[in-house]
Amino acid sequence: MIADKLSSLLRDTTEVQYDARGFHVQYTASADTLPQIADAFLSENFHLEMITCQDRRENDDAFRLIYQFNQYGMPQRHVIHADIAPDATAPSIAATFPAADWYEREIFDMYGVSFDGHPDLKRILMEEDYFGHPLLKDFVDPPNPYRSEDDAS
Amino acid sequence: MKTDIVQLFENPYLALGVSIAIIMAYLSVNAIMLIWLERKLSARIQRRIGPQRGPFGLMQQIFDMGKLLSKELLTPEHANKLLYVIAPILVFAPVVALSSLFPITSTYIFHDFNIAIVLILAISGINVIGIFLAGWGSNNKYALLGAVRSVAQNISYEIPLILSVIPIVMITRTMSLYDITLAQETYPFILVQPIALIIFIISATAETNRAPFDIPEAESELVAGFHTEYSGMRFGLFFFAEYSNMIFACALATVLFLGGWRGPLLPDAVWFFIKVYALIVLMMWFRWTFPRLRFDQLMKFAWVVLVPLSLINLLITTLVLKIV
Amino acid sequence: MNRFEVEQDPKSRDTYYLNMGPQHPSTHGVMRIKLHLDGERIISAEPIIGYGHRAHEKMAENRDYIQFLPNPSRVDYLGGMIYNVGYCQAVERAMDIEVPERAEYIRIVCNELNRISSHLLWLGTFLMDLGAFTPFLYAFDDREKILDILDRITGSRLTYCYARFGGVILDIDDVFLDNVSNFCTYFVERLKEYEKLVIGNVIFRERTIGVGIFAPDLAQKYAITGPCLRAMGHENDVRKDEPYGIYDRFDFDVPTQTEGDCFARTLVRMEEMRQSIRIIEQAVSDMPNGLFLAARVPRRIRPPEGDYYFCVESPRGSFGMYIASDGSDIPFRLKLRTPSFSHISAMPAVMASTMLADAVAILGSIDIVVPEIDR
Amino acid sequence: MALIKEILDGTKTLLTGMKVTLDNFRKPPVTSQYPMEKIEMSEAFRNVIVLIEKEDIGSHDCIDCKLCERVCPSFCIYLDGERPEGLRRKRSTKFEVDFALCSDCGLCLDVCPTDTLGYSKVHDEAGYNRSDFLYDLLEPWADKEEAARERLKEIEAEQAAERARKAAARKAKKVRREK
Repeated sequence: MIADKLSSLLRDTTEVQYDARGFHVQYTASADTLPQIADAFLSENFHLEMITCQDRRENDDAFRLIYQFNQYGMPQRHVIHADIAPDATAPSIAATFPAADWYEREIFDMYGVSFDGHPDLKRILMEEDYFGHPLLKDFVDPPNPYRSEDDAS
Repeated sequence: MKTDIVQLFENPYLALGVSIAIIMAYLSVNAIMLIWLERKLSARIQRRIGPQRGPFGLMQQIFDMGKLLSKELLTPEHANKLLYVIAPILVFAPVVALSSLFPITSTYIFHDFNIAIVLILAISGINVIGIFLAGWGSNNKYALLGAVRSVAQNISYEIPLILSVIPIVMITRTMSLYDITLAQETYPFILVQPIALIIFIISATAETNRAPFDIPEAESELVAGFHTEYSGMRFGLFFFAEYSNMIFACALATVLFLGGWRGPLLPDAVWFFIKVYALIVLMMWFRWTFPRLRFDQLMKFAWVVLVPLSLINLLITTLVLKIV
Repeated sequence: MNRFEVEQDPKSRDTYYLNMGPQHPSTHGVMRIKLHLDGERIISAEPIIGYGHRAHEKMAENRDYIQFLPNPSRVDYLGGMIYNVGYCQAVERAMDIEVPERAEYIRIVCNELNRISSHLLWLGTFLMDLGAFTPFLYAFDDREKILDILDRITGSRLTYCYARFGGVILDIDDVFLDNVSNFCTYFVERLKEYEKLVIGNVIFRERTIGVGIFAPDLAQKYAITGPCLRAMGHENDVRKDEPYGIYDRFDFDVPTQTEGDCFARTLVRMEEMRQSIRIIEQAVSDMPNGLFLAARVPRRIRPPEGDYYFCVESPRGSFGMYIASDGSDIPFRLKLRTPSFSHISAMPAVMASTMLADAVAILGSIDIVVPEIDR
Repeated sequence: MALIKEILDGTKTLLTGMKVTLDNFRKPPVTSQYPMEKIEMSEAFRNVIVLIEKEDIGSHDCIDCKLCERVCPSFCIYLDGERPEGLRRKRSTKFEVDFALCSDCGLCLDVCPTDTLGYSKVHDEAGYNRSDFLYDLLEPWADKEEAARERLKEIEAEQAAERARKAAARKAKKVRREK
């Protein structure tokens, strides 16, 4: 069972109401145990549905990484929250789940969170010489250099 | 009784000039009309209306020609200028050169040549060089890929094409197109050589780079293949060459298998062109029905299916001729 | 060096890179694939995305839940209705808004019509990638019929903004129902024609059978969903597994194939269109009377604090919306989990050691929509 | 032998395909000749929003509540208004829509309290500049504004009278109950 394997790695296990929330269990984990967690999910035939991130620097002074695992057939969504300090790096799980490769690149692109051990960490959606991280809460949209004054409406 | 048009003139250069003028004029008009036909036909197959400018949309082609002629001739910066410029001409020239050999009527022909078939098969191979030069000279990876594909394809399909012509030569014991037509007095050779005709049509479709064998210019893979970088009238020449090649291949099939000008009631030339254009419509019909083959499947088809099949056909023909 | 690179003789220098895209006829939009080629054979492929990034997720953080309504259908312009309805359903579940029966049925009909139209466009463009131009126009002709039907009630033809929290914006009438039933009868016949023209065709089979096989372990590694997954033998459909809306009331099958190649994906999608017709027919015959928009919808949409995840079966796979609410009008974080993103991230593993022409066929068969990848 | 069978089967499928295209060849075209023949837009067709005439007023009934301006996801509605002399309600003096930004979502129609917003049925707009799509929705109503305001005064007077009568009735009722 997945719960047994994870019990040593996770804290704050919360069974959530699936009908209202759309996922089944929510955990909090520390970021450095993520590779072990990923291994545990891989061995139980789960797939990585998505990784995303929240900019919680204002409230908790941390970025919250959100990993969501699911399995085919009988849906069983496990959501793992891992907070990391704004200047820290998280371990990459791309070796276990290749799907994480692009999600981690996207988080790097959008939030500036770096992942240790990622095979090729570079921007994915923004161009490579872009300067900011657009999904940060304090991101300011720069003026578009390609749009002239009289064109703007 | 036949009369060579060439012999009507005393001066051979004048004869040459007049012949080329007539052929060029015909091929240009023909290409325009075939483009119109193809567009109208595809439109009807796809339940569209197609070109509509002028009566039956005929003016559309004239305007398109005007557009092509008025466009700037661009040459890519790092292209090999010489090859880039002569390539379209090399593709178009063989067709013009060879069109004079076809006996369109029983009375007047341009010139009856006693080894016409050898000449045709030899010279029509030149346009491969033109296509390759186009791909190589334009210094573009897509164009180069198209050129490479084209060379491999054209050389492969030349073999079944030739092998399907040989049985006719064996039966008639002549290489003159006029004499081959004469030999089909009682019945056209489609009745004795149906497999050869099918092989010929398939190979000819491949030789003219038309769908489903249009991999050298496969637009979903190679953008436009070997003529990606061409613009204006240079592109127009490739376009002309495609349709001229089509009519050339279909005319050859008509002479070899369908009895050339022979037919009841109507004049000779009319029968000849009816047969030619019927074959062309068939080729267009192929194009607007089938997906494209992959490059390796195309080669496999030539070497595994067509070549053995045409060899078997040749063998059977030989045996039958020996016994009879 | 890419991880999926095929072993290559180090002495051989006869390889080259080819940029497929950003403007290429068969990348279906502005997407670029960097192909490392050895002649015609692909040594490695690296998709480069982001040319169509429109920052939908950032937009969501800058406007309230209602104002985000027009966005989901722009994320995937082919399945606009499904995304639009899906977003509404996600918020409705978070807010616990009751949706009237009639609205639910209307949504099902529109969803499935939209699914068919998306699959038709896929069929057309896929065949055009393979070099057949005529089926493309046939498919567009049929798609046009669906768009006309939907246009009558939604007022748009592509990027619908028809669903609202608690129902839909406009009621349907008998003419609409008649149109839908007529289309169903017509389309079942038409599908047979497609099968004769396309599925049976020997050239099509040659081009697709055994091409672009998704290896069995690929599903778990890359979270493949939708028709691509079903073509690999998993009987997995969000509409069956976690029936959202009222999908559990309808009787339909989940088509599966086992090979996982382009041909299997084609068969799965063709059968899916047939199943959609089945759902539509049931929904039309059971269409109840009543309200099309809930009478009481909260004026302020403020989901209780917490995370929400809602996924719908889009024509391409499982489309998930992750909403993190902090109890205010504006989502704290709205992540769109799009199926094409997962599928295209698996391309390096699928495309390695295929031919150039196969790359085009694979891209066509997985039915990518580039704005959906870039969001 | 297997090869020959394969070839024959393949040929058969090709011929079936050709028959399908031939069948379609015989059917009439399905395209419509767009610029030559106008296409009827559906009832629900959405284009730029317009102000709808209210019959009792003889003009639009925009009261400058700014709800549409606030709900617009594209922020493309610009409103301004004034309270005319002797009127309870406000009247808009500026109603501009930048159609270049509009996404036709219809949220403004949902929120409009007086239901005075509708869609234009014109479908073939074109322009050379972005500014060509900055529509002034009040322009068609400019000459009717005076009359509408007069009319509104009458309506509001009627309404006020109604309200007063009702209030009097309520009061009378209350007085009666108290008795």
